[in-house]
Amino acid sequence: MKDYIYLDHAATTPVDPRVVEAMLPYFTERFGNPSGVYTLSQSSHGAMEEARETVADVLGCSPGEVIFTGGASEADNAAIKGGAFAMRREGNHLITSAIEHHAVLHSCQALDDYGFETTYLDVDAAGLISPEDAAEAVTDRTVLVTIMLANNEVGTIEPVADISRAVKERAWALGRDIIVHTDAAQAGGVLDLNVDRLEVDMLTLAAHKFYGPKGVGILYIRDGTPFTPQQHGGSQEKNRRAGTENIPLIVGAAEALRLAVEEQGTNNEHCTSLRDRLIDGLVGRVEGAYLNGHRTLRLPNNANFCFDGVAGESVLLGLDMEGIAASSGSACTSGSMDPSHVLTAMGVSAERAVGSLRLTVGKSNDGEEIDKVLEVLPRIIQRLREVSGAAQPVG
Amino acid sequence: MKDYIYLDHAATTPVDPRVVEAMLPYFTERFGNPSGVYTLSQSSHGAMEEARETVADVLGCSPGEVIFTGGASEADNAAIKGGAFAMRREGNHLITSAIEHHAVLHSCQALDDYGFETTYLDVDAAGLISPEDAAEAVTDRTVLVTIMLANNEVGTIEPVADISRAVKERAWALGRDIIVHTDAAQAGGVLDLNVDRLEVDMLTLAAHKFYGPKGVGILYIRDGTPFTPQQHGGSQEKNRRAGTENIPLIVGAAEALRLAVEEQGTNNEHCTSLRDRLIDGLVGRVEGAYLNGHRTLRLPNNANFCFDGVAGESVLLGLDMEGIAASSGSACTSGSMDPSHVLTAMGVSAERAVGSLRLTVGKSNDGEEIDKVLEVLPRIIQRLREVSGAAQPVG
Amino acid sequence: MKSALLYRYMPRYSTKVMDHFTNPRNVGVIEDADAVGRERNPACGDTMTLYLKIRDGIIVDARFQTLGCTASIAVSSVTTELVKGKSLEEARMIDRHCLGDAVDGLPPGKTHAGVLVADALKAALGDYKTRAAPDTA
Amino acid sequence: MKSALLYRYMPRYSTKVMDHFTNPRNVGVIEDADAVGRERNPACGDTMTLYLKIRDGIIVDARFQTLGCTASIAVSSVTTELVKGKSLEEARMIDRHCLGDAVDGLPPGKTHAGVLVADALKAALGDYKTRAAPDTA
Ligand SMILES: Cc1ncc(COP(=O)(O)O)c(C=O)c1O
Ligand SMILES: Cc1ncc(COP(=O)(O)O)c(C=O)c1O
Repeated sequence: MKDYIYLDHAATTPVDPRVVEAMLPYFTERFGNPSGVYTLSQSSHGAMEEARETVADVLGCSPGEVIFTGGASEADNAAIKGGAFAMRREGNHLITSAIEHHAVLHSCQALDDYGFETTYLDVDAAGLISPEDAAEAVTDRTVLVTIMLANNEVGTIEPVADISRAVKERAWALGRDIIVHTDAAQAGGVLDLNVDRLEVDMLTLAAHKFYGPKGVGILYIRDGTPFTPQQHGGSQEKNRRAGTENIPLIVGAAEALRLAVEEQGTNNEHCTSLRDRLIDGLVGRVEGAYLNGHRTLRLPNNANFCFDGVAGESVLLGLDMEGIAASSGSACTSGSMDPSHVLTAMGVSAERAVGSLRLTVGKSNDGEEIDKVLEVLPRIIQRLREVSGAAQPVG
Repeated sequence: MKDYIYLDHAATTPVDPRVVEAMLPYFTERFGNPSGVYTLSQSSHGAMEEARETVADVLGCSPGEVIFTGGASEADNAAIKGGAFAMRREGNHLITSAIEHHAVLHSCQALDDYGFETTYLDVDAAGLISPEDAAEAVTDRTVLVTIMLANNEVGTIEPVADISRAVKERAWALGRDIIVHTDAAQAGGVLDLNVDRLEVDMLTLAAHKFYGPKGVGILYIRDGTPFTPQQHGGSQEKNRRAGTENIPLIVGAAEALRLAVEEQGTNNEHCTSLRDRLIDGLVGRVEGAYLNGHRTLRLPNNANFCFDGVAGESVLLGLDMEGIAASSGSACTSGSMDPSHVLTAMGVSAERAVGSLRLTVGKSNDGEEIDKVLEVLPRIIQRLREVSGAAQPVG
Repeated sequence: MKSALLYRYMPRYSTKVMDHFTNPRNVGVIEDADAVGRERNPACGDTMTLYLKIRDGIIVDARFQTLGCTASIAVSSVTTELVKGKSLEEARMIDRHCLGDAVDGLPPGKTHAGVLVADALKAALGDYKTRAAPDTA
Repeated sequence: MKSALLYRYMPRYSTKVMDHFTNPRNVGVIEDADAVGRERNPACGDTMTLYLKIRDGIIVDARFQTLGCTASIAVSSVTTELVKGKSLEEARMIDRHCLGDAVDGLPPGKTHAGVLVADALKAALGDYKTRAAPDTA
């Protein structure tokens, strides 16, 4: 039995030791700046281009369409602002959903200052976005649509290809072209990332969500997609992202993605079974416990609940004291005072959202750990309900 | 005798093994996302805040004024755009120099699209910027001045405090306040970085220039300085830079800075002696060899030359074949076709700039290596001059 | 993963907060309370009910029910201990700063816990006043 | 640092470029050349002078002087070998693509070397024509 049960894989994952191994030579030995002309630089450059090919293989694109960034947030910012600004003459309207990550939502909002307007699509109670709604939102000013592939809080998987097809058809009917971006940060190594099957023009990934390092993201930009770079300086990444390339982390990101995709079947099966054990062990057994998100169209690793009569943050502290790491979309957890915008958009009341808990499993978890959680968590909730006076489940 | 003589420390440095050691636990064990509430997260969070304190100690500022970014390019972009946009109502004029890094120059240029205008200050033959010129350039529309602390190509150290004082006094006389930023990417662990003595409001550093990892930069923002964040998303870095914090690299950056500052005296002395050995061994001994930049107001590690009758790129290849890594500001090296904007601004003719060579020493170089260069380099130049027909030094 | 590796653990909450969170004192209802104060933070949803028993201007018993984060629970618990034996005047002087101090400080972003509990206390004291002089209500 | 660690070395230049750069053929001047072509790339400053000796419409000797990058030197060298023995007609067919092929390809960003040398060759052939028909000049 391990000392610590980590159930916050949606927040970040430990770096796979094989990935650390792959990165190590690039810190101290093969450390050359890839823009030099000498052997050491060419060695870095070669490693970087190999990494790009690895990523391109997974995305089903050509290596030249892959940019490495400093994270998924940067990739989202670059995609949305870079796409919008490049299309500025064509229009000023963006479409996204109400449940996107803040990197997307706040990028869209930042564009308000430059005359852009954004439509935030509603979702249903399971967190699903409707392709029809998306298509209806397209106007003769729409330039970019960004819809996440899988939600980071409740794990709902969105019909991105259907949405893309719907909005593109509508746009073509209006005689225009639009860019479709998807934030796939939660889907790396888990879902199919083929950009043609997803029918997207841009796609974001974060290495630290699939056992790669933090601080490196991947941005796919389909050839021919209008794009105004957002980070200016040197001519790295074919002038699309300035700054000395972070070779060790780029190598690590590609190796992590390669491994994750190679082991995707096993890991997904493993995670799905642990996830379902959690869901089945809590919903229906603990009174006043509700599953958030879609029951089947959800990430293999994501279990998200609301528990009546407790505050998520207190549950987290209680779990931490038992050596269990989890997260919550409740206010108070992040220092921000608002309940999760995702739960709110799904129609979960502010009262209920207070008691939200996200458990996201990973490849190193095992059934024993889940059983420990199933034993400990109901006790914690019971204890907190006594404190709150809601020991009897709230109607 | 080592196999490879690395003389491109201005491009990047190998990560100090002690820094790698410091980073390692944060990849696999202490990998928590610092925004969680559980022990693992608090551990990351603590490490990050300790790193911030280490940096703040070096800069002589408070930890809350230090932001970690994905590199110096990002820091420069954020400082310039973030400062300019925040001051938009106060004016639309920027001042910089003609010899800044592209991260600065292209950030300024990018602001052209938003109604800003930039004055590019001239430099003298040694690459020095005059505080008087800077002050004269201040208008009643000036909002931000950005001047590098040390030039990355020719190593000239700029009188940043004098410039800052001059422009601020001029601005105050006009009844206004302006932001002064300095790109100190080449000065980390080498020059005094105290922000009060430098009299700057913002300052940029890049860890990979002082034996830290690539992909992490430091941006100092003095409390009270107007700043509009450029990367939107989560509330990390007190809402000034969204994105999951890159804990291992942040820890590495701080440890590298701490070590570099601790060993600054020794390293500077060591580098200065190697640098002078290079300069004295080439200028005056090889005909048609000229030193670029200031003879004394220069970085301890930087030796930059022009050699008549050869192209820098060919010299680099020749050196590489002898196991020596160097760089050149000549066109052709970077794939860009323009000669170095720095040499051009210093009045070096395009013909002469073709033959430029930068040798930047580091702490692991030794005198034996320098002697090898002094033996090999003149031979390479001689051979290339035979090919070019300039075997007789060009007048 | 070895917990020994977490050696740099930086507790966000004081030991006192953790103690009162783990073993909250005076949880529950006073059925025949002389004063009840109920507050809800509309932003984050934390809710506290404070029950007071008052004899001759002295708070002789206090109990609470709190649905909230660690800080809110801990401050609630500490407050019940703090007010017991205090006169109404003394109790009226207790504000969020006192309550923060009483738990050895609250981390940034958690000061709302002190506000919630201070407001609930104020509400309870107000309730007592109202009950004492029903006709002036 | 061990050079063994550089195992993934990806040469940017072909072996042929490196060979001709390291051992350039036919460097120098033909004092009594029948044709001289001199070109300078104004952007990057690379300069080539090509000297040809021509007998009965056949290039019998070629020499060059090039101040330029590795690619320019290598392509210059290869070109002198390539044109020797060729008729003027055949030489006229040689363009930058042929020259790129002749060094087993040039890396991206280095195609200007082929342009420079092709232009110098063109200039030399033009010079020959001019000299042959001075009165039509
Ligand atoms: C869906 C989604 N998008 C974007 C991000 C941002 O990634 P990062 O914080 O690594 O920049 C995350 C994770 O935090 C995410 O889950
Ligand atoms: C002066 C200066 N500024 C900015 C940068 C940009 O740093 P980076 O490429 O790591 O973003 C560099 C180095 O490349 C530099 O030398």
